[in-house]
Formats: sequence, structure tokens, C-alpha cells
Amino acid sequence: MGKRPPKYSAGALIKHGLTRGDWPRMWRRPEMRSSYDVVIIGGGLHGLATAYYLAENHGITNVAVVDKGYIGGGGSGRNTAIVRSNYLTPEGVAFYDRSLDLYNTMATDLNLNIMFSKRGHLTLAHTDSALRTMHWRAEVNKLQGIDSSVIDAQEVKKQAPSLDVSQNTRYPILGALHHPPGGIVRHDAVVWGYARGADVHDVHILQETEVLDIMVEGGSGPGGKGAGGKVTGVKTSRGDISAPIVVNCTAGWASLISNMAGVPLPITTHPLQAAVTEPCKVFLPTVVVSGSLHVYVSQTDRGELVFGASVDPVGTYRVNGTLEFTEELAGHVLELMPGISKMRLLRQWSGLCDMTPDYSPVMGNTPVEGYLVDVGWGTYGFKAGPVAGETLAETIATGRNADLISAFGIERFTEGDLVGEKGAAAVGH
Amino acid sequence: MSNRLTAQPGEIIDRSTSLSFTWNGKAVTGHQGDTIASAIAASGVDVFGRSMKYHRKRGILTADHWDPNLFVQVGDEPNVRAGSRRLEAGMVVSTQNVWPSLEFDLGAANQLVGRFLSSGFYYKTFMRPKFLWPLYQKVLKKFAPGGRIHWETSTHDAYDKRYVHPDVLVAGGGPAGMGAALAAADNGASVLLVEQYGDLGGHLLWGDDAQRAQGADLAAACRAHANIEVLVDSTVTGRYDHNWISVMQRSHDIAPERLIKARAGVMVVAPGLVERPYVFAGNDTPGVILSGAARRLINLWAVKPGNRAVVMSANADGDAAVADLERVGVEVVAVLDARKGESIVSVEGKSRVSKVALSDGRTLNADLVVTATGWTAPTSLLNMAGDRPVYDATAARYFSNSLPSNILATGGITGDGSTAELEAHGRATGVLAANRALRRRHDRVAQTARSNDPAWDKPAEMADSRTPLNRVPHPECYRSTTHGMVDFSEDVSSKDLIQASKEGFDSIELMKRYTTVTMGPSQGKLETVNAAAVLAEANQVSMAEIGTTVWRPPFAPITLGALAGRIHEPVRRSALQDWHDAHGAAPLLAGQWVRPDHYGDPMGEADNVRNNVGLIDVTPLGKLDLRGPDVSKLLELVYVNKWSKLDIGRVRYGTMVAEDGVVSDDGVTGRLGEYHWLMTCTSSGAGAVWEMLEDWLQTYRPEWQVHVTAVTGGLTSINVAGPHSRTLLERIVEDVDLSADAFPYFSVRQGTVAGVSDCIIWRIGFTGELSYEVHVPSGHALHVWEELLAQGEDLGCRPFGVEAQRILRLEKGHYIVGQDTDGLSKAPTAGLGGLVKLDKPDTIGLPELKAAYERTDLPILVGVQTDDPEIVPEEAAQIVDGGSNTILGRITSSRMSPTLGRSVCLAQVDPSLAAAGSSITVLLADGRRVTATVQEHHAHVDPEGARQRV
Amino acid sequence: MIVVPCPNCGPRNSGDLRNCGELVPRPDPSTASLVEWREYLYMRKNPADWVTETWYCRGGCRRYFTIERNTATNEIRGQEAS
Amino acid sequence: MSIRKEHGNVSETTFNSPVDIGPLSAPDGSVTVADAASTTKVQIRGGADTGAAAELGVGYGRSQRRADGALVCGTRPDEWTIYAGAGQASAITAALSEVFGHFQGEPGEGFVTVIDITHGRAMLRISGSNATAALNKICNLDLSDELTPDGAVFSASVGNVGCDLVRDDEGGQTSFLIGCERSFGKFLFIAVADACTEFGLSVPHGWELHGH
Repeated sequence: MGKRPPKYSAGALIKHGLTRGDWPRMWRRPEMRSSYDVVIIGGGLHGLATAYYLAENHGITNVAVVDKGYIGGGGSGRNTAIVRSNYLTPEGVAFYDRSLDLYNTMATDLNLNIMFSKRGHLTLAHTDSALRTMHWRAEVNKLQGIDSSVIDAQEVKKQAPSLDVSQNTRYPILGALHHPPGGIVRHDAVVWGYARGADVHDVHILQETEVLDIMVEGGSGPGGKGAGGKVTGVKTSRGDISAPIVVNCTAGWASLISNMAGVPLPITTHPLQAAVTEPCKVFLPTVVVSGSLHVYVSQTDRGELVFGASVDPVGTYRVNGTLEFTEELAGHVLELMPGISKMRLLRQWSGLCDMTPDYSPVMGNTPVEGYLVDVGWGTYGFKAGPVAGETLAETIATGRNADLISAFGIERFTEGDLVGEKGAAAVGH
Repeated sequence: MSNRLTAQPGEIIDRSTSLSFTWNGKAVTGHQGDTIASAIAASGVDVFGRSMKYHRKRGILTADHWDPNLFVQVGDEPNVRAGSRRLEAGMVVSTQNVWPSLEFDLGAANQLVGRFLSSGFYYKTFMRPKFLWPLYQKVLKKFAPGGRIHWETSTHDAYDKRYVHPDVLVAGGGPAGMGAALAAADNGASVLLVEQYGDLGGHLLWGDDAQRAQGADLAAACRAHANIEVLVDSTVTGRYDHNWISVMQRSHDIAPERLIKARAGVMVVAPGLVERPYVFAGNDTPGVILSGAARRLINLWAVKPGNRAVVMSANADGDAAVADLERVGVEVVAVLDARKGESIVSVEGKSRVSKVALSDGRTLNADLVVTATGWTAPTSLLNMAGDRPVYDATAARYFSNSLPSNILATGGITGDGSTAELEAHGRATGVLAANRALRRRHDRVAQTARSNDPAWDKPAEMADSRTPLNRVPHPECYRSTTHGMVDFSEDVSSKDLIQASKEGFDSIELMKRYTTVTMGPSQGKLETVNAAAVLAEANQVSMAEIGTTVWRPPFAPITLGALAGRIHEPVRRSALQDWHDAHGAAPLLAGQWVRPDHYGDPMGEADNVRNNVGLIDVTPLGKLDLRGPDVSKLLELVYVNKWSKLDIGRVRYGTMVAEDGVVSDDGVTGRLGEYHWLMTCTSSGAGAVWEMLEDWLQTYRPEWQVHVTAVTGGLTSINVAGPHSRTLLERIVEDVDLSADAFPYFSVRQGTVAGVSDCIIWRIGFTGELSYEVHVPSGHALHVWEELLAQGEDLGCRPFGVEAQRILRLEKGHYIVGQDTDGLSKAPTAGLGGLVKLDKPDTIGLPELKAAYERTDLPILVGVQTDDPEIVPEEAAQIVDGGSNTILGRITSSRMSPTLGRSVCLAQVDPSLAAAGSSITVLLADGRRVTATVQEHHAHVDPEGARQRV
Repeated sequence: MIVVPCPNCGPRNSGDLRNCGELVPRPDPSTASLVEWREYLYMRKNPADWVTETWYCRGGCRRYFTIERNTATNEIRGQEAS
Repeated sequence: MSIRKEHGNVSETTFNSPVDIGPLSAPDGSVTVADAASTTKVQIRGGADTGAAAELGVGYGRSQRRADGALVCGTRPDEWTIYAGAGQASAITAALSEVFGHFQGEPGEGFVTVIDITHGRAMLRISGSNATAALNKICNLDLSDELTPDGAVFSASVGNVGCDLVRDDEGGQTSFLIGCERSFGKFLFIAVADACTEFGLSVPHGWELHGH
């Protein structure tokens, strides 16, 4: 095990301020080995969390996390940083609730302030049927001990005064699902925290290392890949690595990586766009989501409004962003908050989402021995990062899928047992 | 104390005007042509605001749109760029980000502890004790920069949009851009020329006499050219795939901002260059300005920027600034030539520069420091087109690398030159742009059905034979021997960046995320190159190895109002909706339709249908006219049940599933003639069903002869329901025998209703009563509706709304797709048992249907009644396993039944609970657990259907 | 807003059309195994490369047609640069 | 019963439009928006093998005005629409039966169907020197003379409503006929009139666009 880095604290800050000393690196740039016990493809939140929990919970430290770019450069750095657990299905609720638990203690667990702002989360209902779905979610949530309830328009106004709750609008606000434990997190910090935590255990974080192929032998497909095969390692842009276990944590690129192992996925890749305004004095205290209007919005402590929407309808790997996203977004935000039309959109960006038919992930072992997936996260990957890492690490360590992910196995697509999260998921942030 | 100079030869202010406004409550005047900043500076103000983190005093830096220190509040508009916003009379201008005042700001205390607030400090603290973190957060929030949005009183103003299709769009109205526009227009292209500032001319506007004259001539030629539309005070804000280009037009009569969406054949990018600040200790002190700022202040607005100046110059623009300063009487106490390695080390001063330390060891008294240390090429629009710029160490700036054929660059971002050379390069670019654009236009015209064939020959492809502009050598001067501000809007210093790199944030993107450098309102226009230079220094590599961050749209921020524009959210209205409005109907927005929810008493309306007769407007019901010999084959394919043997004059209920077996839509379809059918489907599903039918007919069964026509709005659908419905219709239907024998349940007839021919009447019963659905050609629908009410007055005929219909259908146990079924509900769940035919050769979703009927674990839809009849469980109330929290189903629909005087429900339950008589536990929203009993039928009222078959 | 070349209408903004995704051949439902059927329902190649896909010209001619589009660049075959 | 006799057949011309407002014009006459919902609209469907194209004389995307004043439009690759004055649906349908014989959906080589869609479609006309500029605010197609000459037939979104359009100049003045599903008619009129306000047209109370 590596040397513990100096702890971060107010005292340490003062000491460094006075001595003008340098802080050590949060993670190192190690030399790549020729073999590891586990190779995790994708240096985002999921990959790094998996590596951290492998080391921290299971003592498995001969692990490499490889990324073709820099860590956190994919969806982990491009999402809108909302966390919550008020899902629709019992499987979803249990899973995300564990994730929220981990977020709650993360700052102390990782000794890095991830700036969790537990500010509450409102999912607005503009129609009777949306209100019915909110009730459904609230009831399922309550049964699992999740703080979640339906509130009326006047209560919505108290939670977020800038919302227009008058009833003669095109999309009147009839009520909302209110979820007090939800909130926003400084997303990059989570990535850095896990990277630093994994690095402490000598996990190798290999940036600018692109996986070119996954080596499989004995499979039924071309080149010995595919079902029945066994993983032997990966080829990378910096040379080959032999490893008995290879994990795919590559989100939008999941299909491309999985095809290397001969394991097809029920995934299409769509951009998910987001945008941020210039800062202004804080006026929006909570996270606001409208499924009917395809928008979610929160205001950072820096005063910027951060917006997201549903994924683009046309699948593509292109992350240029579109103008119509910003137009529709602005139109819908102003339906909700007509008073903010003078705020300016500062920047738009997009990330890639690995969408599944039932808006639920594909996790765990696959028909290729030693090849595991943690994909299909669609627009939910950030919320799930900690628990995905924890359960995937458990799955790797024990060899069998962890209980919390038993509903998310790849076999459900051949057995026809899809997860029912789609109903609540049109824009679920 | 006024800093306004005597008249300057190139000034753009109109001294005959006087515009009064206020600055932090004090009355100030300026002239037409002033920016907010120039007018305030002319009045003698040095300090315009405070910096974000340390609340240091800040003054003019660049005096243009990108000036990070000139963000002000104007009335209810925050974050106004005082450096470019034209002054208007009556503006109420104030500082942002200060408390309590600009002069005395408590936030400035942060300067004292600045050494502890290095980049990312917040990640390293406030973790313990945990309960204090929310309090820290409140403090952090107080430091949010920016102005105040007046959300309480502001409204969404009349913004606006417009589409344009120019052959060539030119971004930038300097000499190169104007040259390009003129040449493209001369060569037959339609041109949209977009200039960010108030007038065409670019840097020529603040140049010498000859430059100004050249600029004026070019501008006049552009404005006079029939093929050129000129937009000033407008910005090209984004370039998206296939040259979809956004332009923000300001200062239009009808809107504060207008979004113009252009599909351009070719875009010519000619934004000129952005001057770069120099990094040294105190470089953000008021009085430290860039050479461009000095020249603009003096030449455009006749504002004297200071009295004793030190100038550091690395280029001709810096030299020109020295000349300008001396011309207007500023004492230039030292000129440091950066080309010889001379530089500024640091400045001192709080509200204004007072002392300047030079690299030769001297310290001079001065109140003005002017730097001219090079350029940033604002390549944003090129980045958006896929270009990744490459650093040229000789010219000390970035140049584009590879551009798609529909993007061309010219002017300063491609190289250096005299006005004539820039214009010439622009003109050559314009000729090439016209050639490419006209070739595209020719293709477009030829491929478009509505156009005539092009009446002109497609031009031959022209090679790019432009003579490149020179790249004049420029010293690489980014940072002095001291540390200073790199990102002025984010308060990020070169020291912060070096520390970040040492902590592992050693790629430009990670460094950006950790330190927030380049993330502020100018999005890196001023900071990117200096940040890359500092990172290169920290990593001890060359600039070329660092790369740059990706510049994302928009090029300049856009108001949400402009992006939204005028909001077009269509609403669909039936031909009777005006009548409903006039008769007190509560409107219900259902998808795009507005419908009558009720007319004041939904329970009474339902009751009236059970006892007398009611009318409901059900026009939103999706309706498709199907004609042809193969319609029955199509119906066999898209419905789960049998259709081949439906007789003429009969209607049948059908359910559709998707290929995955999940219930997708339902409705009744009737056979009007041998080859003529009318299909109905759900209101929300109508569009999808139509597209699905077309897909099958076009893609998979092109040999079938079927024509599908959507007739939803063309037929106004009136359901006449209740025991007196036949009596009523007999009074106004002329040519149809309505007797029970002649017109039995589930039949269709065509006839004349209230004198209106070509009506379709079918006898069906969603409400469970004797009822007829009359489809009337919509131009005559109001007449028929009013006749029905008039003729039915003695029968108690009254309209009823959607809520009464919901009650009635639930009493009758009819399920609603999407409410009583969900995204996983397959045919067995909906209880379609007897209906589904699995022995067809093909039906959509057939393999999944077969598989579903093999299963015994799918939930089942059942009728449910609570044991306490007064309790109406909420829709979505969960059905649980006794006292445990295991979910075994949910209530999907519930209402109090006026007919039965008790609550009635539909529910999806686990198959173990589906048998009639099963007792179930329902968890109410208030936490109570109540028992209920599963019924034998979905229908609570008249399960045998006797009432509708009379 | 990319431009999609409708074979009937000519170049149109993609927002005027509906993208129906990767072209996946439909197995014969009377003979296909459930596994084959579910591959048709759910499994996609999803390449970052050329893909044949279906579009519906919703706002124009109301015809379904296929084109080849490169999902890495949004380039469409037979159409000039993106 | 005597009630039946009171009705008599309702004439095709006593037609209620979704837009009960007279034409709106800019004071300088540069743009006018007028309801035209009562226009007779008869739709003919038939593939290329049916000879309908040859008979009707226009291909997809183009239109032709017949001697009797009816406008024959190639609205889809296998679909035509005839626009004529109010109340002519029966006459036009009868005339078409002469040409095509049966057309209610009977099988055959020349599978042709005809349907009166007058009631199913709202319609308006926008005309004047600023008509193109106004329409281009809410319709994304290139409406220049070269791409959209007089006689051009096309479908497009106008103010987010799916519409069938014809450029149908009158007396040398640019003019477009715009049809949409009837239930969208009022909204379409409001959206088009709103787009014309830039050119001086004022909108009466109750006909303003929601949203600002």
C-alpha cells in the first residue's frame, strides 16, 4: 500500500498557506505493468469508484484503470450533477438509495469535499397523468423508507418562488414530487476523490491509454470471442496487458468496447446536452425537473443556472451540441420561470449516453468469463456512480452478481424481463 | 473631473446629444455613440467593479465586449457588458458583486486571507464537522458573482426569430470580412454580413486617417450592394453541423434580441483578433489596460485614459498606442520594447496604478500602464466546425489546422497584413466562398421537388489558390517574472495554475475544471493562451504540446429570451371548443388538445347520462380513413384480434401491441363499405398509429392496396349517450333506421343528421349506456351539436365533460391504455384473453404475445372495490402484502361512483390476488392500510352489458 | 440541426423528419425463435461509423427511406461535407 | 313527426371556419392574412402506375391552375389535392369519377381513391410584398424565388404546425396558401398573424400569441 497523502483539512490549508508549500499530486502517473488482476476500461466515475472499492473493501489492488483521455473527461465531467433516489421501481429505489448513502458520507470517506448540496428535488407535474406517476413514485418510495411525497402547487411555490404556478399557462404546474434528500454535487470532485482514494492503494490510473482490443479465447464467435469465451487481457495504445478480468465502464462508447469482446449490447448512443448561464445572485434554492417540458434546472452556489434535457432523438457519437437544444430549453425554462428571460446562456456542451430499451443499466457478468459490464447508464450514471462501483467491486471479488444489481443483468434482454423504470424516466433528473 | 478630450478625428460620439443616466445612483451624462463604459470613464471614474473572489477593485481592461471588469447591472438586466453596450438615456447602471458598496466592500477581506484561498481550496476543507457544511455553503453562496435577476417582476419580452438561407455568411465586418462579402456578392452569391459592434470597419475604426477612410469606403460599398444584407450589433454565436449558424441580432425595432438561424452554403470566418493581457503582479489594478483599449478610448470616444503612462509594446499596435497617447497629451514616461526583452515586473496601487516596477530595475510613478503583448485568435467558430488550432511559436498564436469545405477563414485569424492585404485576402476568400456556395445552391435547387430546374449552369469547382497572409514574427511574452492574474473574471492567477498542475491537474482540461480558469463569462477569449502558456511552463513542455481547451457555443452569451423567441406551443381545438368555452366548460389540456373537463358538475353530468341523455365532444379521438382491398389484411397485422370477417356495417374493438408485446393503443374500427373502413385510436396515440400504418404499407407490405387518410379534425365526434339517446337521434336523423334490430350494438351506419349529410354514426358504449357516436363533417358540427341540444331539451339532454366520461367508463370497467396499463403491460395484463388470436401468420409482436401467454407471473388488471365504500384510494396507491411493505400491485384508476354510491377501482395485481373475491390490502397516501375485494368483472355497473344493448 | 436529403423533397432540416434508428431486418414472426426475436427488438450494432438507418419524412412527403450516415461525423453519403 | 322536415340539407357553403375573423392587413398593404378554410379541398391518392399523375398534369411539388379556376397540387409523391372555391366538392368528385371510374378503394391496377378533405383542413392565405419575409420567421424552408417559385407545393412546419403550402401568387403579388389539420387552424392563424406584426400588421384582442 502506498503512503497516505497528507490529509485535507482547514488546518492543513492554513499550514500550506503560511509555508507556501506545494500540495502533493492527488494521483500519480505510474508506469504501466504488463499484467494486472483487474483492468477497468474507462477512467470516469464508475471505473474509478470500482477500482477504489476493489481496493478499499476487498483488498484487490493490482488494478489498472485505463482511459483514452484524462480522467473524468466523459460523462462524469459533463453531467448536471444531480443526485436523488426517488425512482419508480423497487429495484431502482434500493439501488439509488444506497448510492445516495454513499454520497452522504463521501466527503469524509474520501477526505475531499465534494460539495454535496442537499437542497431538495422537485419533479413537476403538468398533467393528471404526470401527477399520477408522481403519486406512484411517492408511494413506492415511502414503502422503502425514502423521503418523497407529492405536494401541491402552492407548496411548490414555497420551495421555488421563481416558478410560475398560475393555472392559466400552457403547462400549468399541478403539483410535484418533492424529494428533500436530493441535491447537487460538485461532479468533478467525486472523480478526483475516487482517483485519489484508489491511488493511495497503488491502483494504477493510466491516462491517455486507449484500449484497442479485448483478448478473449475459447468463445463461440469469430476469433474465439463471444459467449463461452474467457478474457485474457487487453491491447492498448501503450502495449498489451494481460488480465483475467476486464471491466467495461465506458458509457457512451460501451458498444464499441463490448464488440471487442464479442458481446453485443442492447444500447444506442445518444448525446445528452446541458448548458449553463452566466452567474447571477442565487434565487433558485432547489432542483427543479419537468418531465413534460423536458428540462431540469438547478443553480450552483456560484450563481449559474445549470440546465439539462432529455437525450437527443438522433443517435450519434458527435458531441458538438445543437442549437435547437438551447432554443427548446430556453422556451421550456421560461414557461416555468417567465421572469428570467434576461439571463444569458454562457456555454453548452454534451456527453454521450448509452441508452437501453428500459432505461436501466446492464451490469455484472456476461457470457464471456472475466468480462464484466457496467453500462447502459443512459442519463443516470452520475447518481449511480458510487453504488455501481461498490456493487461491481463486490461482483468481481465474489464472482457472482451482487444482490442489488440482480435485476440489471444482461440476460434480461433474452429472457424478456425488462425493468419498468422507463415509465418514470422520460426526463427523470 | 471629466476625462473627455477635445474632438478627435475618428470619434463616433455625437457631441450634440446628451444622454442622462445614473451610475450607482449618481447622475451622469454621455453622448450618442458612447458605450456605457466610455461614458462612465469620461466622467472620471476609474473603478467599475470588484473581482469575483478577492473583491479587488477593477477598472477598464479592454474596453470592448470581452472586458471582464465591465459587467454591470442595467435596470433589471444583469451582467451587461458595459464595454460594448451602447449608452441609452435613462439607463440605471450599477456595480455588481459588491456589498455594501463599490468603495467599501466587505468581501475585500478575502484579500487578507488570499494565501489560504488558492485554487480548489474548498475541496480540501469544510468536511468536518459535517453539520457545519450547510452553514459554510450559505457563506459561499453569498459570494456568487454576477448581477441580480429580477424574476419577481420581469416577464418574457417580445423576443423574435427568423430563418435565413444565405449562400455566404460572413462573420466579422473588418477589412477582410467586408472584402469577402463584396467579392462573394459580386460573384452572384447572396451574402449575410454580420458585425459584432455598432458599425462596420473593425480595427480600422480606431486607426489612422487612411485606415478610417478605407473602412468607410468598404462599409459604404457593402451597404449599397443588392446582394448583401448587413447586420451590425449582431454576433455569430454558433456554428453547428451542416452549417447551421446562429446569429444574435441586437438593436432591432421589434425585439431586444433576435435569434437568426441561417443555413449558409459557406461561412467565412473573419472575427479579427482579441488582444491578450500580460501576466504580472498587479496586472488587474485599475489603470492597467491593453493597447486596444487605449486606442478605442481615445479615438472612438475621446476619453483620456490617464496622465502618466508606461507602455509595454511587442508590436505595431502598441507603438500606435504610444503615438495616440502622446497626441492627446498623456505623458509617456517609459516605453518598454518587449521585442528587446524589456518588460513590466509589477505595479502598485489600489484604486489606480501609482507605481510601476520595470525589468531594468527602475520604479516609476505612473497612473496608466498600457500593454501590447500579442493576440488570441478567437477561433471558436472554427472549433465548432471541427478545427483544432495549432500553436505557431514564431507568431506566438494559434492558427486553424483543417476546415471543412463549407468554412473559410480570412483576416487576422489567418495572418497579418496591411489593410490592403487583409482586404485582398478577404476578396479572394469571398470569390472562393461564392464558388462553393453556388455549387451547393445548384445542387439544392436541382434536388428540391418544389423548385424548377436550375436555369443556370453549375459553376466548375474552383481550387483554393489564395495567397496566404504573412505570419509576422511576434515575441512570446506571456508572463513576467512575477505572478499575476490570468483569468480576471474568475480571479485565477498564474500561481494557482502552477499549483494545480503540481497537484496532478496537468492537462489543460483538468486544470480548467480544477481552477475554473477560462470558465467565466468571456469563456477564455482573453485567458486561454496565457493559461496554456503557464501550464506549459509548469509542465516544462512547449506550448504546442499543451493543446487548447475546446471552445463551445455560444461565441458570446445569449439571453434565454432570445433563444426561446416567441413561444409556439400549438393548441388543438375541436369545432365545438368555442361553444364549450362560451358555456362555462372548465378547460382541460390533454396533450395538444384543449377539452371541456366539465361544465360545473361532473358527478351530475355522469348521473344525467345514466338517467337521461348526454352529449360529449370526443373529437380528439384519433380517426383514420382506410380504403382499399387490403385493409382487412392490414387490420389483421396491427391488431391482436381477428378482422378478416367483419361485415359491412359492423364495428369491432381492437387492441394494438408493439413488437415487444406491450399494449400500445386501442380503439374501435368499423367497416363502412366493401373497401372503406374508419379506424379510431387514442387521442395521444393517433399520430404514432398513422405513422406505424404507413411504415407497414411502405416498408414491409408495399404490394398491399390501402390508402390511409387522417380525418381526426375533419370529423367532429359527438357521443350521444344515455337511455334517451335513441329517442333523441330519431328526431334528427333522416335516413337511418335506428331501431335496435336494424341498428344493433357495435354497428355503423352513414346518414344525414340534422340535415347534414355524410355523417357516420356508430353504436358503441364507452359509457356503458345505450349510445351513439356521431361523426359530423366539422364545418357543420356546431349546427348538429346545437340541434341535438335543442331537440333533446325535453329529454334532459345536457353536455358532459371528460371527468364525467372518466367516471362512467370506470363504472363500466373500460381500461385506458397508458393509465391502467404501463410501459411493461403485455396483452395478458390487460385481460385481453379471449380477444387475442395467436394462430395468425403475422401480427405485430406475435412471438412476444405467445411468450406472454405462456407466463403465469404477469400482473393482471382487475376490478376492485374497497370494503369501506366511502374510501376512494388514490390512483397509484400501492397494493401491499398485508402489514408488510412488499408490493403486490397498485390501483390504476379510482373514482366515487354516482351510480353505485360507492368507490370503484381498477387495479393491476399480482396473479396470486387476481381471483374474484380475493381480499387485498391497499396502502393509502395517508398511511392507512385498508382492505378491498377483487371483483369478478372489470365492470362495476352492468357487467352483462344489458343497458347498452337495448 | 443536420440536413437530411429526402429522396423526394430534397435536403430538409432533420427536425422536419423522424429518425427511426438503425435498420434491423425483421425476422419472420412465425418461425423466429424468441432469442432471435429479442435480438431484433433490443440488440444494436451502434457503431461509431457508417450506419444504414431509416428516416420518416414527417413534415414533408411522409415517406420512409434509408440513408447512410456516419455516426462519428454526422456525414451523410452523397451529401457534401458536414 | 314533423321535426325531420325542418332540417333539409345543410348547404356546403354554410361552413363554420375555425377562424372567425376577417382578413388582417398591414396599413401599408405589405402583408395580408386571410382565412380560406372554406376552400374546397379534394384529395386524390394513386401510385405512379395509375396514370393519375398524367391525368392531373402535375408532379410532386408543383401545381397548375385549371381553366375552371381550380388549383391542382402535387402534394405528395402519390397524392394530389385540388383546391377550389367553396362548395365545389361534390362537383369535383363527380368529375373525377368520370376520369377514374371507381375510387372508393376498389381493387385494381389503377388503384385510386378520392376523399373530400374540406372539413379536415383549415386554410389561410398570406400575401403581399412582405409575405415571404413574414413566413420565413416561422417556417424554416428557403422560400426564395429560386427554391420556392410561384406554383411550388410543399409541406413544412409553420409555427410548429405541420402544414401543406402552395405558393400561389395573385396579380403579381407573392402569396401563399397554407393548410393544416383543422383543429390547429386557429393557432396557425394566430402564429402567422403574429409573424406579420413586424411588418405593421396589428392583431386584435384575443388573437395574440401566447407566451410573451
